[in-house]
Amino acid sequence: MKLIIAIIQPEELPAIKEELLKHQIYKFTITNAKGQGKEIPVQEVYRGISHEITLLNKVRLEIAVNDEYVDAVIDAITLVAKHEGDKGRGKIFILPIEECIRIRTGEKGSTAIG
Amino acid sequence: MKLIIAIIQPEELPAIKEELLKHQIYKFTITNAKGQGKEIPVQEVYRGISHEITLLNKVRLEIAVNDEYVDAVIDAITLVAKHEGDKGRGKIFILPIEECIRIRTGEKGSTAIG
Amino acid sequence: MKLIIAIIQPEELPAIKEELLKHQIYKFTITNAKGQGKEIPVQEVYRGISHEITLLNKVRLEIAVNDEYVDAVIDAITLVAKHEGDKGRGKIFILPIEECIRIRTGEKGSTAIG
Amino acid sequence: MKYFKPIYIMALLTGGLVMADSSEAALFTVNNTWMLVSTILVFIMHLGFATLESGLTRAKNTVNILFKNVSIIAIGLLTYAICGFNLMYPGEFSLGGVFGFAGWGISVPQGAAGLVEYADGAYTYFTDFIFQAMFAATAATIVSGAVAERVKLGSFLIFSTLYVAFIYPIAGSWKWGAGWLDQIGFYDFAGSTLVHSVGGWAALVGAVVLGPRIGKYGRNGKGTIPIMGHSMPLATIGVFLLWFGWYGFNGGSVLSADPGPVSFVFVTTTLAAAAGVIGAMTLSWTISKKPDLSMVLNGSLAGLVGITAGADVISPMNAVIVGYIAGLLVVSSVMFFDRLKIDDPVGAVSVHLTCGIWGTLAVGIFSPEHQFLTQLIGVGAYGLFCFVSALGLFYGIKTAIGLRVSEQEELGGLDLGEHEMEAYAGFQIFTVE
Amino acid sequence: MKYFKPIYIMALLTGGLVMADSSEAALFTVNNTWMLVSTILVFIMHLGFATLESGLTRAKNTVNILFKNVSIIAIGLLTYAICGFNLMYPGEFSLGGVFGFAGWGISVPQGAAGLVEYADGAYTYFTDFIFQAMFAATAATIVSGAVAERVKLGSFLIFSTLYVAFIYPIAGSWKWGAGWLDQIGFYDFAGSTLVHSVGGWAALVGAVVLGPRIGKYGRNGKGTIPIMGHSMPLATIGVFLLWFGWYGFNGGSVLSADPGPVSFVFVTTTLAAAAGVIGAMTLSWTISKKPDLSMVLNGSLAGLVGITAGADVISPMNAVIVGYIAGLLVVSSVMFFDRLKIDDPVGAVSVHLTCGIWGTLAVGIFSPEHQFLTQLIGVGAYGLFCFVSALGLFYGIKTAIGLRVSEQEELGGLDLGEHEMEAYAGFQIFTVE
Amino acid sequence: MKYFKPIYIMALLTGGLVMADSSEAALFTVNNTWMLVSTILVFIMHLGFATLESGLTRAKNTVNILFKNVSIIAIGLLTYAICGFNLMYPGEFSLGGVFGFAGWGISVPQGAAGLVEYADGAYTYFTDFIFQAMFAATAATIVSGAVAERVKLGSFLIFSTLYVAFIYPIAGSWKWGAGWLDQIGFYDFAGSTLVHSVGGWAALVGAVVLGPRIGKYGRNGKGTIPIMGHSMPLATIGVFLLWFGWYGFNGGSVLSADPGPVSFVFVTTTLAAAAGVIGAMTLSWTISKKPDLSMVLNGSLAGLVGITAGADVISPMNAVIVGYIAGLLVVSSVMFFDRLKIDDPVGAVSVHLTCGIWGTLAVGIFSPEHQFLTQLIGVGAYGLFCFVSALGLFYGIKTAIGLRVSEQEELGGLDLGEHEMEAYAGFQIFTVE
Ligand SMILES: Nc1ncnc2c1ncn2[C@@H]1O[C@H](COP(=O)(O)OP(=O)(O)O)[C@@H](O)[C@H]1O
Ligand SMILES: Nc1ncnc2c1ncn2[C@@H]1O[C@H](COP(=O)(O)OP(=O)(O)O)[C@@H](O)[C@H]1O
Ligand SMILES: Nc1ncnc2c1ncn2[C@@H]1O[C@H](COP(=O)(O)OP(=O)(O)O)[C@@H](O)[C@H]1O
Repeated sequence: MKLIIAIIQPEELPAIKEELLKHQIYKFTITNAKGQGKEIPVQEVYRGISHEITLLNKVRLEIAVNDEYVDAVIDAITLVAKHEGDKGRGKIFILPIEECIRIRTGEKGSTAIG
Repeated sequence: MKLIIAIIQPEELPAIKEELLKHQIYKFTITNAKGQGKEIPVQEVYRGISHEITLLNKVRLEIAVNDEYVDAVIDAITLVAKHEGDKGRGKIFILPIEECIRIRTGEKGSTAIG
Repeated sequence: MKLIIAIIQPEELPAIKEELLKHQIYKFTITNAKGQGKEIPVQEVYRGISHEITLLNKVRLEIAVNDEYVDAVIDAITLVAKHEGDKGRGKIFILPIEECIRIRTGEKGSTAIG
Repeated sequence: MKYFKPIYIMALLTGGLVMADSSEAALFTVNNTWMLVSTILVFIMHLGFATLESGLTRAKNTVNILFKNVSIIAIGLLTYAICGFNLMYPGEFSLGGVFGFAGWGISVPQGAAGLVEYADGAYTYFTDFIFQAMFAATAATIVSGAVAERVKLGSFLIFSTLYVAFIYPIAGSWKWGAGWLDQIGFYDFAGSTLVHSVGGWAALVGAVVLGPRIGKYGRNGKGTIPIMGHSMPLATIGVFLLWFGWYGFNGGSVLSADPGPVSFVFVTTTLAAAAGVIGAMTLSWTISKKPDLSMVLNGSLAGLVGITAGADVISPMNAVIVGYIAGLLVVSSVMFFDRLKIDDPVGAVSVHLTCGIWGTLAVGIFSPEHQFLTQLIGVGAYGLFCFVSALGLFYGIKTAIGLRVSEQEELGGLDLGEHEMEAYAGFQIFTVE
Repeated sequence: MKYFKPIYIMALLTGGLVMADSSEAALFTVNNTWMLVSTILVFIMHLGFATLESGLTRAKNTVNILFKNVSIIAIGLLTYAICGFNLMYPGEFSLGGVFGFAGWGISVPQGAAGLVEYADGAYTYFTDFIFQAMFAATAATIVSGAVAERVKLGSFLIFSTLYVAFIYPIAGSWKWGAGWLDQIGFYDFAGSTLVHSVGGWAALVGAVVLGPRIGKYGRNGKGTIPIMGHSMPLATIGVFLLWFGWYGFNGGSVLSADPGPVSFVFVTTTLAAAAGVIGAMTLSWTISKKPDLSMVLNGSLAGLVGITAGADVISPMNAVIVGYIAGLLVVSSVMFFDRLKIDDPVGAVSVHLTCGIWGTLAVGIFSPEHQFLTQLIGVGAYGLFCFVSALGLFYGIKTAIGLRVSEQEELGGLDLGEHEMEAYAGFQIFTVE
Repeated sequence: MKYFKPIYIMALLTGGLVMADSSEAALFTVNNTWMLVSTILVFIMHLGFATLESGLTRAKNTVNILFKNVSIIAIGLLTYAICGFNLMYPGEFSLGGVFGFAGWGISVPQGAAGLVEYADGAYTYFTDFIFQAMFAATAATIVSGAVAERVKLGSFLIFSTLYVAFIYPIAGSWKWGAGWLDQIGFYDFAGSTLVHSVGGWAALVGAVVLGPRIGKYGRNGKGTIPIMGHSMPLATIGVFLLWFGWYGFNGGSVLSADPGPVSFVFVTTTLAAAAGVIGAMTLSWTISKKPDLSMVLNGSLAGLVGITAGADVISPMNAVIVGYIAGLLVVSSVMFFDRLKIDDPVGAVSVHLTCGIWGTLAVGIFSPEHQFLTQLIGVGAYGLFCFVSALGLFYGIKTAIGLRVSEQEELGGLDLGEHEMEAYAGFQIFTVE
């Protein structure tokens, strides 16, 4: 089992959700995040002072899947979010999960994940 | 050392906190999350349009513990949050931690975790 | 590759950012978190009732790095955030990353991380 | 020269405006204009209540509170037109100073009778109606704060409709309608008792019947836990708007623009409000060691409610004392009701009932023309009538359709439960604790 | 005795104030004072619009909406001083009741001519100008809500400037300026058509020309998806302030403080607003099964817009009917335009155009002195003129510099795109869905 | 006919109201009523300040700012009753036009003397007091914005109390109390200098003595970093309410309802505010390339402060120029003070001091009856007096109990530090950067 953590652009979430659904993946958790990377910084102006904001709004997507689904998730995300030449589209990290428990039933392991 | 990530219902946090305390576990970190799972979607109505919201409010609980505490945490959470028959009670994921550092002292390893 | 998760005090982020930059580390993701630990609880007063708040504001910093950078990150964070004697300065957890993908290019592995 | 829009009905209405001389017309016009300005000021108090109440409660119940406040004013105005006005000012009582009814609907006296003669050249029939109508909805709005975050929307709307359509005007007729309390010399200038306590009693009954919000008085008996309001700016906006509107509430209750009394009332009202702030500040700062904004906000309202009964008969200096004591009282009262485990999220009972009683009694203390005992009788009579009525209504509704939302709905918030809507779409709000 | 600040120009201005007797002076003064109070009330409606519109849209576009609202009032006031006032009240028409222009700038009639004689002792030239100027900006503000969240700032400001400087006053002159519609007996007391529909038509054209916001009518034809406003408290503040200001809008349109008509207008206005709330509540609760705050808020505005044309000629009882129907209409209209996939984020078209038309026609139904047909002609004439003008302006601007922001800017929000600023710095706001 | 509530003291008060004829009574009544309406309008400016200041600062300091604003008005009103009024309008000066004191407390002149004769039939003693009292607190409130987010609550309250109780009224007596500056012909209609600059000087001194907020002028000299306000809607509400209240501030300063001057003042005030918006918009848009809402908001206030000194003596056309220049000035001034590393979170110094000086001098430029040099002397005299007084007070308090909160408290926010409370409980707010 793997935990896939993807840092994506907020506006791409709806499309990614749709893409994931095509692979029968519809369970996930998101949090609101801010990220700093190589993206072009946003300019902000306030009271005559202009300022570069490098911490930009991101969505942090967490999907726990059984191993055979990992590629599908990666494909779905990259398909939507890939824009040639545009920096700052985000990253995906794959982490190992040792155990997964469905809270409702106490059920464990690979069947509990979905 | 393990990192226990639990996605729970927001209103269950106070009870879970109390249960964890019984096992002497009182250090944790939470973030505000939204999750999509198999739970009954919430209906929203706005200006004559009714709409199903599938991304529901969740709390993401992170608890780093030494291996011997893992079961206690799982038990505490499932005890409180388990409701027979009700979908969408959340998941627990157990991930391996390779190292843990107490920032204040620089102390490392299993004693730093608590 | 490792995922470094650090729970820090919000006000220390700017200094930590500067310190990390000295080691050429400038890509990271943060989320707003609340943590409970051994820190002195904050007192709150509202309508004649005084109350202890134990869930305090924290920032959750996530930095994915190649193995050789791990120590630099730990050093940068502890350098800034270390205050002798003051409880509740936070923790750092190191988790293994199995794979990393740059969404924009689909590039994988250790070069994708930076 | 600019062109004037013809106003047909105007001719009809002003047809009656034949006065001894035009200077009487001028005085009539300015009196009437001031009453209308006061009407607008009382109107905006409803926004004050809406923002104060939503600011002092949680974000998950905001839509519900706003909805209640918008509905109540509409219901209050319409029912007052249907029967309230004629219950409150029946002209003649059919039941010896206790109950009278002048008929359904608003009936315009024809010609001069409805205009200049109606109130000795102070204002027209329409002005009288609309000024009084704005007051009516206030009583129900006061209740809304005390029962917030747990009452069923439908049940509350039914309660409000009945309370504002019948209880408030009947009670009001005893004094302002020239009923029995007026006859024995009871005095309540602008409504410390007739408006604020009448609302406050129902608020108290509502809070008791409903019981406290989940978590307020501790899980496992862990003591009282504060449930913070979600927006102090909203609460502050509310208090300033209420204070602002109070100049119409009290100033308009002079029932003319007579310079002496109106300006006098402005001074007493202002100083009492200011003293209420200081009173609440000193006591809450002393007790809690920290200056509590929510208490100071309540303090100014306390001062205002306190001076309302005697704004025209209490000297400026004494108004400061009345306001200061009201400020102390509201803080003590909030803590007292918390000790009794009566959960009143916005302090409505403490502000409107406690200080309403205080203000009414203060007239007996600080005004030589009035008697403490008569004031006490009035307070008691209103207390009894309102308490019993509110209890009857709340229990009736509870039995018939239930009063309180389910535990799950309360935890998730009434906005989703009752309205399937969020007050702050997009904002991240932590719903734990 | 206190010292008075000398006011030099006062002598100059009041030099003309030689009246038959001082009682005329008193009546003049109270009339003028009421008109000025009404001016202030109309002014605060602009804050009402600003808060309503920003409350009903998303947090990422808030700075943009506030900026537009602050700019529009400034532009509206200045252009009205430059040419609007003299286009709207030309005195004589150069083009048979359709177009007239009394010259650039505001020109103060000297002495008594600009004061007491100016309007038969009802108000001064300056009062006339400032009261009318406050109305002018309203029309443009109405548009702002309908085109929100996707229109380019610069393009919108150009449109507003032209619309408020030329179209609104020319259209207004047909009736209030004593033009052709006035001559055939068309009636519009305070502007259901002249202000609200004039704004509403441009709002409709703007919404159509711009097209819907991304995501409103479903990706892949998934049906209509609600885009929730980000702050119901802000929206509620807006509605209460609009209602509050409406007492000046309608009450001031009596153009004097005459007690009969002004108090009559207060009653009809209030009851229509209250009935609008109930109308919208009943219909939306029935249809959606849940009580929708945003609809109820629109309902009160619907009632207000509906009664505006006939507030002085429709009886209180009929005002309730007019308001109630307006409340039903606004809910139906919002759903109707959604079905047509015309995206109006705040319901400006439904409130101001639909109910503006209804209110104008209602005069023909409920007032015996007015004819339905004449009212219909007026509605049609304004519709044609405004529709064509707005279409011309919007297309002209679209061709010249474009109307709509880029898709990326729309997704990221106009606050960052147009202003490089955030409305709620520090707050966590989810920008997904 | 409805029943009237008896108002006992009224008889007492109006006992003196024996006038030549009733038309004088009518004029007296309308004048007095307008002054009272103006009083209410000035009152609501305090909500304007509260919302503007909290909107332009960070969420973590909101409770603190609101608390200060609620306290200041209470303190201001009470100290004005205790000594301010009698310091400002001493009647006779004991120290040649510089200092006079008419005794403690407010003393009601008996009968007609306190009513009709008090101000030649323009308003009563009570009206005079309450109108002036509302002005008093303004000066202290201005300071509150400039020292926000770092000043200790207690220290600020002590400063405000002393400043508003003594410095403001003594300074005011020089002109409005008929003191030496009045005698040499200095002119300040409604207080560009007497209110706004007096507050502005203390704001400047406070900002300098306290030093900038942590992080404002860059860690490691990284240049100026904007610290964004947390709520643009709140700031916008504040500006509209201030503009709204300004009609009472300027309109009421006519000290009667005289139609000519009051309507004239409405026109100049309105046009200057609108021009201020355009002025700030053009300059800030040019400099920053993006339209900055916070600057435009300040622009309207700049126009208002600018016209305040000469609202009755500057023609409408020139009022546009005065307002426009004020709009340019406020933007330049904000940037200028940032260059000097004087940190003024809300731009209080730029709005109230810079534009207050400009407005006062503008009287010397645009009004033929007044001399530039006299105006300059006035500006200088007030500057010196206020600067020195404020410096003395701030240093005294700094020495005695300290002025600034600890670094840790500043980082964590004054809401937790000074009040142990949050302004937005439940909301997720990022406290980094
Ligand atoms: N090593 C990393 N650790 C944590 N977050 C990262 C890392 N690299 C990128 N991110 C996240 O991804 C976002 C985009 O990253 P960036 O490297 O600029 O994209 P790209 O690779 O397309 O240039 C960042 O804002 C940050 O939130
Ligand atoms: N595979 C997963 N990856 C990430 N989050 C998940 C996953 N499965 C469930 N969740 C989280 O848990 C919540 C409840 O999950 P769900 O599967 O509906 O519960 P149940 O198993 O009780 O039916 C979801 O809203 C989501 O936040
Ligand atoms: N075992 C843990 N699991 C998750 N979060 C933790 C853990 N220990 C500490 N934290 C986080 O770190 C913060 C500070 O921890 P604490 O243990 O009080 O610090 P210290 O070790 O300096 O006393 C807590 O508020 C919490 O957010």
